[in-house]
Amino acid sequence: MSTPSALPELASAPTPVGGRADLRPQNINDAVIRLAGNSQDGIQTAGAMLARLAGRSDQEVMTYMTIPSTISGGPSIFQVRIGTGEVLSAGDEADFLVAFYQHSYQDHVGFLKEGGILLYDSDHVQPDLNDRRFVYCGVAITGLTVEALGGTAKDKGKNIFVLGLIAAIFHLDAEKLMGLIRERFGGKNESIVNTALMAFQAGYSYPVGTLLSTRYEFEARPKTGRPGQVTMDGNQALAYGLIAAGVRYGAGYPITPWSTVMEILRSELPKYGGLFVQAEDELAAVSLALGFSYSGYLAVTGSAGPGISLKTEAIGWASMAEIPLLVVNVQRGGPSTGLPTNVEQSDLYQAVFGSHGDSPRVVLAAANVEDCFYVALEAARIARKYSTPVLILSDGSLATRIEAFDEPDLKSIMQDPQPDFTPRPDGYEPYPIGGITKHAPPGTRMMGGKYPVVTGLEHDEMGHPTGRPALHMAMTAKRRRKLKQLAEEIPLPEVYGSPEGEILIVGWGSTFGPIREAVDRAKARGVAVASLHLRHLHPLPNGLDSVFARFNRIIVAEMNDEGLYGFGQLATLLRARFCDAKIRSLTKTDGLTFRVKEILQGVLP
Amino acid sequence: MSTPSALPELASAPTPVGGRADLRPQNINDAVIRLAGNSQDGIQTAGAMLARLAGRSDQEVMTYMTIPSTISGGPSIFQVRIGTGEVLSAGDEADFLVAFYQHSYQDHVGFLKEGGILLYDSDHVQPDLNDRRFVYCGVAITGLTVEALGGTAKDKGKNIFVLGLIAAIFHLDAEKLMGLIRERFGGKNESIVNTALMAFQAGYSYPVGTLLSTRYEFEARPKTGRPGQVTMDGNQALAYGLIAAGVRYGAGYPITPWSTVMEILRSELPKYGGLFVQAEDELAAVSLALGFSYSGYLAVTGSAGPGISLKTEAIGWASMAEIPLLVVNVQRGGPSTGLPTNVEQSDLYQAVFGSHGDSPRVVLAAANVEDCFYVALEAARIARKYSTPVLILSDGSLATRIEAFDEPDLKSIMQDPQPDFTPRPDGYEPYPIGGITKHAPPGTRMMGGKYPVVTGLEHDEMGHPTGRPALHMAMTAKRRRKLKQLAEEIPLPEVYGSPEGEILIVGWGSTFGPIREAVDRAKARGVAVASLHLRHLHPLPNGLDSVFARFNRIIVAEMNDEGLYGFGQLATLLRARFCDAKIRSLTKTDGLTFRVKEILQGVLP
Amino acid sequence: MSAEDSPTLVSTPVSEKLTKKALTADHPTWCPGCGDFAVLAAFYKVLERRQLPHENIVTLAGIGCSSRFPYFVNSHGAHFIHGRAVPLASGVSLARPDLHVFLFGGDGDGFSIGGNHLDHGARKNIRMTYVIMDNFVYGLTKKQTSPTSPVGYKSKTDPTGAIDQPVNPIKKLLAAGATFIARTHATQINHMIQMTERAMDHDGFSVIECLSECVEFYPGAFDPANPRKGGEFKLIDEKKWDGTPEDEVRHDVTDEIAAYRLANVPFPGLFGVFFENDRPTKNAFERKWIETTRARLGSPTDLEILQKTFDRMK
Amino acid sequence: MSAEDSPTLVSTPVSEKLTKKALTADHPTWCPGCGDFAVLAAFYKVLERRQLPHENIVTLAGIGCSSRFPYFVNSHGAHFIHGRAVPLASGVSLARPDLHVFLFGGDGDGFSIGGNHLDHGARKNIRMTYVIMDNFVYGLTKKQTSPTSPVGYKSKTDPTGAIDQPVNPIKKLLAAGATFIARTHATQINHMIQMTERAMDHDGFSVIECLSECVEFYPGAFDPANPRKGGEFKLIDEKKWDGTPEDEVRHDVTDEIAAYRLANVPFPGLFGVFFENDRPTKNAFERKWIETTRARLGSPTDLEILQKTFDRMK
Ligand SMILES: Cc1ncc(C[n+]2csc(CCOP(=O)(O)OP(=O)(O)O)c2C)c(N)n1
Ligand SMILES: Cc1ncc(C[n+]2csc(CCOP(=O)(O)OP(=O)(O)O)c2C)c(N)n1
Ligand code: SF4
Ligand code: SF4
Ligand SMILES: [Mg+2]
Ligand SMILES: [Mg+2]
Repeated sequence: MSTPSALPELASAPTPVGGRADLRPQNINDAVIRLAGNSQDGIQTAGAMLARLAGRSDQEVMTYMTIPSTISGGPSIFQVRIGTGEVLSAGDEADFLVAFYQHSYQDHVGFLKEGGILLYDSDHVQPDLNDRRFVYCGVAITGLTVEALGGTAKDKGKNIFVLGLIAAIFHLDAEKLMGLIRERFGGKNESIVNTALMAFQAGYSYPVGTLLSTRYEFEARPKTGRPGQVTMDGNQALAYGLIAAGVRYGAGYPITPWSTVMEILRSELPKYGGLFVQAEDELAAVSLALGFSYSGYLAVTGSAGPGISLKTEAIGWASMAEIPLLVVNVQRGGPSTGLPTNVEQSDLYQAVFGSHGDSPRVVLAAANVEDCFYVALEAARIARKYSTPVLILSDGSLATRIEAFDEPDLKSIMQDPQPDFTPRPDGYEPYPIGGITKHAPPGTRMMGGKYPVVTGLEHDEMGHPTGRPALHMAMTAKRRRKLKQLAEEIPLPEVYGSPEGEILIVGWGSTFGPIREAVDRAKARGVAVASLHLRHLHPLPNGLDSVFARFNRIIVAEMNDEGLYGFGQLATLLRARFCDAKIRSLTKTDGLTFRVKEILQGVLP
Repeated sequence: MSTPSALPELASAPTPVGGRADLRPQNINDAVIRLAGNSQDGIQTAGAMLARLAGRSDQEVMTYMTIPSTISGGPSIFQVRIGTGEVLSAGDEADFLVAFYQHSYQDHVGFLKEGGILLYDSDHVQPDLNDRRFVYCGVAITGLTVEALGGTAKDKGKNIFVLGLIAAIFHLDAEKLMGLIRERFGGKNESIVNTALMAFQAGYSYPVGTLLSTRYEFEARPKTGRPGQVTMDGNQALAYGLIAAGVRYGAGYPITPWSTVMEILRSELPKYGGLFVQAEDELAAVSLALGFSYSGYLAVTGSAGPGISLKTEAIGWASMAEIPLLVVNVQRGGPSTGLPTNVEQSDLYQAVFGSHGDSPRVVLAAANVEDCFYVALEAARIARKYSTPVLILSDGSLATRIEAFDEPDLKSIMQDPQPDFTPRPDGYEPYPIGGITKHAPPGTRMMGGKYPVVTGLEHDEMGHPTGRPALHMAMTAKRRRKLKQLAEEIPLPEVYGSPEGEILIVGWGSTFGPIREAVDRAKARGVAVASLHLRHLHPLPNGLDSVFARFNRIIVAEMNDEGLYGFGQLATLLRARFCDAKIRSLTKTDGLTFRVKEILQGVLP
Repeated sequence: MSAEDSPTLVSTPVSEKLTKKALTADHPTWCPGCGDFAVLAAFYKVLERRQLPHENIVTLAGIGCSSRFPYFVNSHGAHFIHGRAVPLASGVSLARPDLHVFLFGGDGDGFSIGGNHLDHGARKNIRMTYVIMDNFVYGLTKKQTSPTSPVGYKSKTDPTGAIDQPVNPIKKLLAAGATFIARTHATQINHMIQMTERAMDHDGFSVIECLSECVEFYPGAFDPANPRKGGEFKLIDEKKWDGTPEDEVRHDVTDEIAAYRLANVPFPGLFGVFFENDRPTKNAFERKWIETTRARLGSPTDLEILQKTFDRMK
Repeated sequence: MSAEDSPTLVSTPVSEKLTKKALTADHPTWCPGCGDFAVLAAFYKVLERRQLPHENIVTLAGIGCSSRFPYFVNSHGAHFIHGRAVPLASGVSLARPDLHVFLFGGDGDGFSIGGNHLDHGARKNIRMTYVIMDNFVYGLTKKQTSPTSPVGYKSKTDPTGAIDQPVNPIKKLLAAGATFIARTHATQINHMIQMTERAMDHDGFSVIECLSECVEFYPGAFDPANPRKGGEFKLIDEKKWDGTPEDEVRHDVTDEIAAYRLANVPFPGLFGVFFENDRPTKNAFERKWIETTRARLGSPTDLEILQKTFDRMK
């Protein structure tokens, strides 16, 4: 996880900058740019290039997008926050809004901060110029694009034209951007690349000076001694993390927002000699994955909530048969089909408790895009070491959000996918009561001549089914014990902010960034708020009680419902374990990521 | 639930009776009789007749049986406890053991209390007569049966011969028993009834006086003013409870120990104009049931743990679409295929938390056989009133256990299955935010001309899908609120025993009886232990905290694992809600029901 | 009570005419040009022609672009979970003989995740009319290989082209025992109407595979089959039983083997009714069982039946 | 790494002879007289004859009486959950070309809860040998109607006799695209051995429906089919391709329509190979894709491939 380097000034300023935009400093270290149009306008392409450019420029970056509920088309936004300080959230307010249509303007101008710049397509948008809070900057985007491209491309190219405009306003590196355009469109025929470059040039050379009195420039703050950055979204980070972790086989079934993980793995794994299967449903997918894992290759399956519900029976088998397995849940809004394109963290209960019986499993959650990569490694490590199913929770906001992060040191990280086929000695027990199960995959010679059967029935050390009372007690304890052993090796997470005080905000998953930023802002206001991020959710690390003891109020901020008794899902788990009535909840279920100010409002007295 | 009438003396005597059996009083009010043989010996038939006789004689009765893990055949027991006081558990020790084979003797003699009687088939069993703790009573059961029936029946009939012997020893009503034999075998051809009666007579007229110096007789303690009793097992009680509750449609897929509920409903519902469908799997079964419920007829589906895991996605839909549905889980040993023929209470987490997203549902559990009947009524009442899925938890011990209970007053109980097809006025909203959803089933005219769609997507009051942030918040709250409203109407259960003191044992489901008996025994020893039984597990009744406050230690006794942090499943739920560190766990996972002494050992300091 | 008694109370035909306006609900969220619009239009047409009592029309679906159908029809309806709409509809059909149960969905919903329910619904012959809008792709989840995607189709999950042999829907339905099986095309609105009417008149499990183009992720999938685009739309020539020699070679829709053979015709295949027979429905069998049982019992009330059962348990 | 490289390391044929003794594990928990004993005996015989490397035999199953099979064979094995054994076996098969994947199960496991996986395994043609012990009943759960129970069979869930039309396993498999489909009978041990050997030699998804009597809940189910009990055991007369006139009328196992027709023969039906063709397996397609991809890349290490990808993300 990134360590804080500098506080983003603009975003952390508690009071609005106010007045005119040209009063803002020329040098900025943080800008939130929201592109609002329709989903077919390619604003995601333009936004993603900005993000990638930031990554290449050693800047921090985070994006945020919405997907319309119509099947294709419909209003859509793409937001990029770029900073030379640490970027922890996609931003509560925009400094800069690009409105392609009247509805884009109307729906999003409320999000523009006072003094912010509205860049609009004057061919489509008529803003209320009497509203003096903003700086207006109208450009005939459609007309100029059509003109630049010779009228053949219909509306296509507006996104790249706007990219050029933005490059001019923010003094971005045009050369690098054109390089990115060439990379992006390079595979296709030459004329497409040329068209795109023409659109970019047209935007870049537009005389913005006639409209704006100021050009912005990001402070150059090279991060010394750090490797270069890679820029990608959370699902990419997760998929490549799995590959680095030595996962070579998997199976899945499409569902938003999980699908892109499977699409990447399906395309990539063959390069590594592996394979990802699109199954007929989630029941088959998890079973295929268990077939791969049983064969010796730690495998992955995944879905979003509805599909995970279908996998719970087989995950229970993995608990009982002690087969390592990775199960990714890219959470979306629930329950049921719910809000497929929104974000929520309401599958934690299911992850921990979702199968019948006492079927212990491990649950981890990714904090940000970078952590999607590393959490996959941690999950695979645990699955292999403890021969257990591990659930990885991500969510819809991480899935599509683009961030730049320090390039991982792959050389030291890459895991060997090779199963252990060395012959097992005589006396081998598949399920030793005293030890941790390490299965002998098929193909392994058993020197004692006795071959193992793995099973979901309760069994003895040899895998024979048994209903013997004492044995079920002993085996249940065995399966519990290994997770307790894991709990001992999980590091206690560090408190961010003052190590003791009034308020500790506890978070998990993608609330990491907004919570941290809330701590920073509170600090700026002189309020002592600290935070603790939990990455290992089941088992929880030991020693949390001693941390909790140092604060007067513990507030668990999570994107799920307060439930029947007033507590969110992680809060409930923590209260059950520690019986600490100080633990309270800050929850919400509006399908959107936490805004920093929502957290501040929620936790400050 | 039965109210205590008299304490069973034998079973509650804390010290063994000791010495010789003939020293025991002639009048007894409680006897535990264990029949041990092979499953094909018909010991279940004989045992069930004893139970039914007790029911007809206004005595309390409870049975207990094991099912062998082989597919058919194999050692098996059937245990009957009969009492004129309240019978709360199947008994920790047997007063009387019938051993058909040497293995029956060897495996079960340890269960016979000191001074108890061993009745054995001297053609098969050679007991260790030097062990002076027991009274030995050898009868050539096999030989005498063959002789009585003329040698044609092979081993068949031994069970009925033994029934006659027991009738003689316990001075049971032979006429009534012969009536039961006639009822049981009446449908088949006449010669079968005659053979059975011959076997009974042979046993009944056997000169037991030559072997035993005492005949036992149950104290006659007619329960004044109470109706007659019905005798049945838990799955029967549940199935007939559903019928009384107006459930006319359902669907399921076979699985032990749920199957008999579905078999009864499949046979019985057509009589009531209804229908039960055996589906191709559990996914189809729950969907069919939802089709029935959507059509206006509150429907039931059910399974054991593995099948419930498959139903969780659709149950989540029922939460979201607010469709009333009953889901029965006759729990067995888990996880995965687990211990199919053993008992466990390890599906509570799944019942409460098993679906993805925040998908509130109601969870109830049956305390004993009688309660299987009434809990079905309560579940249906709640499902209808709150338009919600309700899970009913039973377990493998209740499923097959036979008890006699006061005949329900059907006349006042029977519910009308008829849907409400009255036309809905203009302005009808399927999902009113302020109120409780009451769907208009198809076939209902909508006077405003606008017909409703029920959906698993988040929706507005009219059922239109929406991703609007505020609406998801509001609808999530709506679904939560109705369960909070339900919580307000659930009565706070009464404490059994002293209303305040040192120890409160909290239980749920089938631990009801053993916990009560433990309280009684503790009282007899002068220790102040009380108990509280929770029938509504989600939502929990309000006000439990005030009860807990009156005790120094709260011990939740349940048949599941202590989990990673040392607490069973209900204990975890209670701790999370109340943050009361006094709440601790007494758990076990040996696949057997709690023995009273296990509870006493577990809770007494 | 018998399931039959009650609904008749309210299903008395209604005098208001069922117009397209009365049937229209939310504006479809489909992409402009999506084939599913035509299926909806045909359905409106059928309902207008048949004038069923408005309150007795039920429109059900699973999940997918096509499965959004119920939102666009102003009738009682339910939007269920992915792949399980057949058992949902079975519940409605078996409990409520007064209702007209229509089911809509996609190829993924019906042949992939829901494939088993389709088969069992077919063999049990549960009365319903099921239109599968087959676009050879997963639309809603944006272009993954579907069970009907042809070999070579480049999707997000088969970037170098699909390799798995696709399902043959007609063969699947025949083998499973569906009693009405037809095939049509979204561009052929009259044919679609005709097929839908025959399907709803069929007393049993009736399925129509309707090729319906996904303009977003598989445009031109059915070009060769689309007469408007110069393709062929080859109809099954059904036997007229007129004794003429020409009739000899025509297709006998009750001939399962012949239908299976026709299902082998390569893409775009044939259109029309492949198979129809009148095996009794599960609805009828179950109702008969109910009636026999109740006739045997005389006419006791529910209370009396249960009381008698309890009396035997004393 | 390639999935192919590794296992060969350990699959070098072992010199010890594979005897029945070496193959025998726990004593079966089946009821005395259960047909499944014969299936087990035949399997031992096949393995003895074929002398596969012991460690490369994998025996997998779902849940049911028949699915207890893996406990009774001393080989690598897994006893999975109900109905999902085909995808489990698919995982093993696709990852491990060095293994011989055998799958055993019942009619409920295979045609009811597992029916969809059977179809998709078949169309994808995933290499495995699957023996379905069809006893027309749910054995383990004690006598409920199974998907193959004949109409009229009195079970605990059809006390007055089953009413749903049963699955026709052969038709189902044909329509789904299985590439080897045979039928045999537990009392015919030599025929069973023969079918099993042909199935395991078939490179693809091969299924044998083996009628196997449940003496506990459906004794005498196959009496008429049992020659020992005076019934008939009618074999499919396969084409010998010898050009003789008799050969004209014999069954061509590559003829799908002919096989479908044979599947219509009423109970006890025909025995032998209904269908066999050599469509490429998914195993082969996927492996080819892997090989083409890797060939295109040259021979980079895993680290190099991932590093390159990351370089593009800078
Ligand atoms: C259990 C579950 N798995 C996956 C999904 C995601 N999903 C929604 S629709 C769909 C398939 C859509 O394809 P199809 O049925 O062909 O319909 P189309 O969109 O093409 O009309 C999938 C996989 C889901 N909603 N639920
Ligand atoms: C999910 C799930 N549902 C139901 C069961 C219960 N169950 C076990 S085996 C079985 C069917 C057995 O029938 P079949 O597959 O024909 O095997 P047989 O016992 O006849 O050999 C069922 C329903 C289960 N174990 N898991
Ligand atoms: S994605 Fe395809 S199937 Fe879905 S609405 Fe658009 S065109 Fe139709
Ligand atoms: S119940 Fe039937 S199938 Fe199962 S072991 Fe016994 S005879 Fe065989
Ligand atoms: Mg589709
Ligand atoms: Mg079977």
